[in-house]
Amino acid sequence: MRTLTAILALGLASVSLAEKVTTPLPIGIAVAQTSNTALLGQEQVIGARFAEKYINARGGVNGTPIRLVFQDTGGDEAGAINAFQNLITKDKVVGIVGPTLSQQAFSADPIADRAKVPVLGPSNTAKGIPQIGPFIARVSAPVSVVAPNAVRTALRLDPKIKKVAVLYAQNDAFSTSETGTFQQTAKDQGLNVLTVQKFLTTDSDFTTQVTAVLNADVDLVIVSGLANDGGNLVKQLRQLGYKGSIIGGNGMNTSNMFPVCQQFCDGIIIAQAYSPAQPSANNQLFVKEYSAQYKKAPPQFAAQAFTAVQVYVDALKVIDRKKKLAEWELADLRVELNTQILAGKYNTPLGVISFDKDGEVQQKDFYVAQIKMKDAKTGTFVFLK
Amino acid sequence: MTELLQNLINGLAIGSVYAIFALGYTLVFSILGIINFAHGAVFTLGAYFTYTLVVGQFENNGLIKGINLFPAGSPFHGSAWAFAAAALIGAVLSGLVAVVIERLAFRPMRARGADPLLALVSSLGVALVIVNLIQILVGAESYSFPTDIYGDLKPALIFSLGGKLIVVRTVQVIIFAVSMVLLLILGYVIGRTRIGKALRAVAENPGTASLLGISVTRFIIITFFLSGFLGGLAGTLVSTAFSVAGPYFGVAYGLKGLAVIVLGGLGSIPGAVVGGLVIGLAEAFVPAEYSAYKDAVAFALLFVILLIRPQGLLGRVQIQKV
Amino acid sequence: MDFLQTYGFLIVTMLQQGLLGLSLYFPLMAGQLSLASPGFYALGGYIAAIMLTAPQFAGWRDALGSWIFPVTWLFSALASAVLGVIVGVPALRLRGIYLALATIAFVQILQVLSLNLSITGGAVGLFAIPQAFGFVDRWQYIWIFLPTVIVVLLFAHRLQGSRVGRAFRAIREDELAADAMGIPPTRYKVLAFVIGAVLAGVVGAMSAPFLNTWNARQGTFDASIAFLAYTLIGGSRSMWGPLLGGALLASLPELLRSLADWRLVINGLVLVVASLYLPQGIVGALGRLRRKAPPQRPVTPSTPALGDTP
Amino acid sequence: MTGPDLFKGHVLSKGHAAPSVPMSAGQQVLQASGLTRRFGGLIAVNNVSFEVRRGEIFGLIGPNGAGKTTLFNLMTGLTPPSSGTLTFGGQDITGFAPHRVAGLGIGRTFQNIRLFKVLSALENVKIAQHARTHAGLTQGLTGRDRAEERLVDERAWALLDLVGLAGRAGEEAGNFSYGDQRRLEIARALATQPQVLLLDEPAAGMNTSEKGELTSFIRRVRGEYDLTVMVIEHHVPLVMNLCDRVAVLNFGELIAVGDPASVQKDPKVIEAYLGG
Repeated sequence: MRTLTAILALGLASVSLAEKVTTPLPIGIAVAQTSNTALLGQEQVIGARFAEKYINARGGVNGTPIRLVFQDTGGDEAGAINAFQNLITKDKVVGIVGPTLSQQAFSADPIADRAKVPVLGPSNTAKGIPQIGPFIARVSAPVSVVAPNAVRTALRLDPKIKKVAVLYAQNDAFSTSETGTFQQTAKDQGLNVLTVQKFLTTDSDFTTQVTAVLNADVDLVIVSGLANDGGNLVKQLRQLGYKGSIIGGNGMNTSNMFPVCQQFCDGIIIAQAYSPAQPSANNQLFVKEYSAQYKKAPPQFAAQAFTAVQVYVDALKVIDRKKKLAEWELADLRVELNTQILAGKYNTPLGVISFDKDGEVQQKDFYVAQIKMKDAKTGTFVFLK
Repeated sequence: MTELLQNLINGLAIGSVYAIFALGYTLVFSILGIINFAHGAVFTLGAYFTYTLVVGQFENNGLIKGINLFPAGSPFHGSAWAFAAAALIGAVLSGLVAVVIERLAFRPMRARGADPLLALVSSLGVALVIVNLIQILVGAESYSFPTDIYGDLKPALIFSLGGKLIVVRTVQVIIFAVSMVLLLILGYVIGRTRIGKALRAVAENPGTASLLGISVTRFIIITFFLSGFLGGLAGTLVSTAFSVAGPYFGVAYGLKGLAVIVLGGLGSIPGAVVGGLVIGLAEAFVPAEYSAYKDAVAFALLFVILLIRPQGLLGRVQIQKV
Repeated sequence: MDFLQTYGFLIVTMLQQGLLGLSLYFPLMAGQLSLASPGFYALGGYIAAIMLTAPQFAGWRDALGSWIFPVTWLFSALASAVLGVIVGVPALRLRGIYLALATIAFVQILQVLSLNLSITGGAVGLFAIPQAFGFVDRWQYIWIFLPTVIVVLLFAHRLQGSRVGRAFRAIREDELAADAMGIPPTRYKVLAFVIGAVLAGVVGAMSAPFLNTWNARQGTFDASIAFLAYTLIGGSRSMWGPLLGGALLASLPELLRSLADWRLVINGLVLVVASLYLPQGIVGALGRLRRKAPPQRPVTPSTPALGDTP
Repeated sequence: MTGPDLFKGHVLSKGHAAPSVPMSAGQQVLQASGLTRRFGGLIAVNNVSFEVRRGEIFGLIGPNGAGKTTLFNLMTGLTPPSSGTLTFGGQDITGFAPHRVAGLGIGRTFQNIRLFKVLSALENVKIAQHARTHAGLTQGLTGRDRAEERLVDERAWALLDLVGLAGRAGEEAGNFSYGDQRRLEIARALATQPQVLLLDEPAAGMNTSEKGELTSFIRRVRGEYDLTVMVIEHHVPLVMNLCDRVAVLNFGELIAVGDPASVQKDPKVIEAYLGG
């Protein structure tokens, strides 16, 4: 069996011809542009496109412009693998930003890892992503570090909170792991979790869950969901007379929620991995230009995609200073780029970030914001210190 | 007891939407013996049409903006009448889309006498086209209707019964009322009018009907229009209660609608209503701690009913002639 | 080489989807439109993923080495067969569209279960699945899938020419007449259903390492309809139909990749046009161009000519 | 005149042929007692009792809707009786599934011809040998069914010869003319190796000369294969010419049984046919 295995595995041994790096420098973006995951993916596309323009306007990598290559992953695993393989061999990118979903990352990241191509996950938050391999890192902080801040802040705003209801979207990988953190934090803070309700991201009628919350008579509701279902849930909670505090998970950290819960969004406390209010000069410039172009503050998914592109560019700059990028073999550059990414420190819209040896993002600042709605349409995330 | 009452209210409201949505499915099945998978996409379209007409504003990611029929300052702006008009126009447009679908995706197939199963694939293709066109045109975001869509009505009626709260949302009442009125009208049309009798004749036997001088093609068009109208209106109703939840919004309803019509009996009009209410209620009565299994309820019911009574609750047994 | 790197996954996916199309074909041989394949596909994948990642099976993995992979296929086949009988016996009393809907319900129920159980990893699913036989590149999975395709085609070919295959065809054409000619329909319908289930289960077990991960999104209603489309557009009356349909439709979104946002719109249009203008499927349309050779009478001089009266 | 070695002494027959019930000429083969079938409020067959003797050609006649086909369906298991019993060679077969009935040795044709229309004539006849062969999935896949397959093939060709369709063995059954389809259906029923053959209106749609041929054909097969034949027929002269005994069904009830000549004179029969 072992010999057979060896023969099968060898097949056509990977004799890859030496290739130079092309210019402008190709960076792959593999996110969901179609399927129902596109709601998240399209923000990432905007964030990445914006980064390309922003960075090239500032001289790219020490004068060499970058070029983003977009490959749609769709919403499924096979689509993610196809997109990755296209980027790796056909588009010959130096590194990849993607995919959108953690499930897709578990499928496609090993491909890039084995091909020794660096990957930066822009939005994968599930446990175990950076551990897929040495070439896999992410700029999206895992939920376990983001979520607890929100609970602490809510308690600071209203120290009388005792009774809690927890709700989460049980078919969403992110929300199910986030709710675990929320529930643990609530217990650690001495709160009494009276009811835990599940829903689906495809649900629209939350009357059952809301009634259970009202009957439990709680003073804090913690919701882990995505923009549409989370927004709907909040809307129905408020419409039906819930008056207490609401914490929204990181999946609801997007202005896409405003058209859904409208004025009822007001007051939601949100745990954020990114805040437009983050005071660094870098971020403020990003927010200013982004708002000028898109008429709204950048959402977290866009900021994270931007950050991933920026990390590549910053790391490439360092390498370029040592040895001109045009002189690198593509395969060597990819390996070097990966090493450099993990070694560096980056001043991004997310604040100052770096990576640990696995590729897990080490983010200095997490934020808690409260939504303030001006009217039914426009609102802002107000940064809470 | 209060819980029972609350579940009953929730179940009837959602069940009545399932019912009018499923009616559209079942009408087409009764006439053509095919399942039109694009019905879920028409449902989504209905919601988008109405939203476009009433609010007329989409975010930046799509190619088009909306058209606001009743812009601020115009006489009906923000009134319940403006909404009702938009909903009606949205439903009519959905009906027209359904007619176009019939013309392009079904009629050539019928002319050739193809396997009715192919209609499944063809209509799936249509659904794929519609959903992705919506995404390209207006983006993947969700939208809610303005909260004052029903004028000055309070969002909900909440009262306490034996220490427990009972919540009746205004939209629930409106959905239920509109659905029931619609069902009564439809029941009258199909049961009493000439058009309805002709429709039933075509459903019974297309061959004989054409002998009786009924233009089958014309009635198929009418059927598709009605089906699209009902689907689109259901889309609008659901989206006012919750939100216009992106281009894939109707897919889940499409699938559940399938369970509804089989439960009630494929092709049976009262069956669609009973099936809708039964599934709505069954889902509402799933205890909160098992709500994760709620989506399995409709299908478990479907599976069981098929095994016990394959023709559905109100369907007729087909006797095979040997 | 680059070609294999870029398109290797796609090529293997085409074979894999072709196999899944074939898993619908076996029940269809006996006239049963079952859309249960995604359920068995998911089940097989979960069994393989659990055996390959769960700590409880670490002993097995150490002891078996690469043999663990064929063992996962075997277990998936067995589980699919057992579940196939449990579901098939009651469900196959239904006909036509009713059977299709019952099997869709089965797939939905399995999906909700896999989202809620802890052994299936909930919404995240199972990941870090070891690679079969130490494969590194996706295209290497062709060494698993291609032989499987060949074996399945040979199987289908032999089956068609055998007594069991004739029984299937008889039931497909007229169940009642077949019954009256001495063929027990239920037994053969369940057999055909189970063959399809086992195939889907084994393909699932092979696919879990191929996709690196397994989750509740693998066996869905969408997949049911996709497999149906493979079969109908490829052609449901020849084993080549579902294979060709699966391969073509699975590659279509990739071929249209350059269209970006528009590719699924075009994909949908292709489905509509194909179902309108190829009612017998692609293979059916090709088949009409070719005349079948008349059957040859066996040369056996010992048989007396029956009609003759001495 | 001896029948060709089609069923007897064949390798295949060992253990697979219909269990041969010891029966001598004139002995009863089939016995129906009190057979009744209701559909909703309608009684299609009402308390019908009769017996069929070995080797005879037994005619079943009656006006349209008299319940003749329903009676056939009751006898072949396609429709379970509401009450009553049916025995075959002394064995109670009431409520048996059709394939079991066929396996025991009752073959039939259908009033509306139920051939496997898109399959070839040859294949139609091969399929019907199912109960007399035994190759399972594994034998089929491993080629260990070769000997059996050859015999199935030979026998199918022989049966096509018998009905004169061997020259068109590869054609789809649905393309055959009405008369040829009826003959093919008889060949198919014979392929099940029945002891009793039930023919449901075998002459329907045939012209006079074809009907004449059919009569001698049925007689010949009966002799060659040692069959008992039961036949539903409308055409009275044909029945009188062909059958040894005749039963008359009217409104689901058996109103007369006997030899053709006496039945023809039975006042109840005359009344049923002329109306009253």
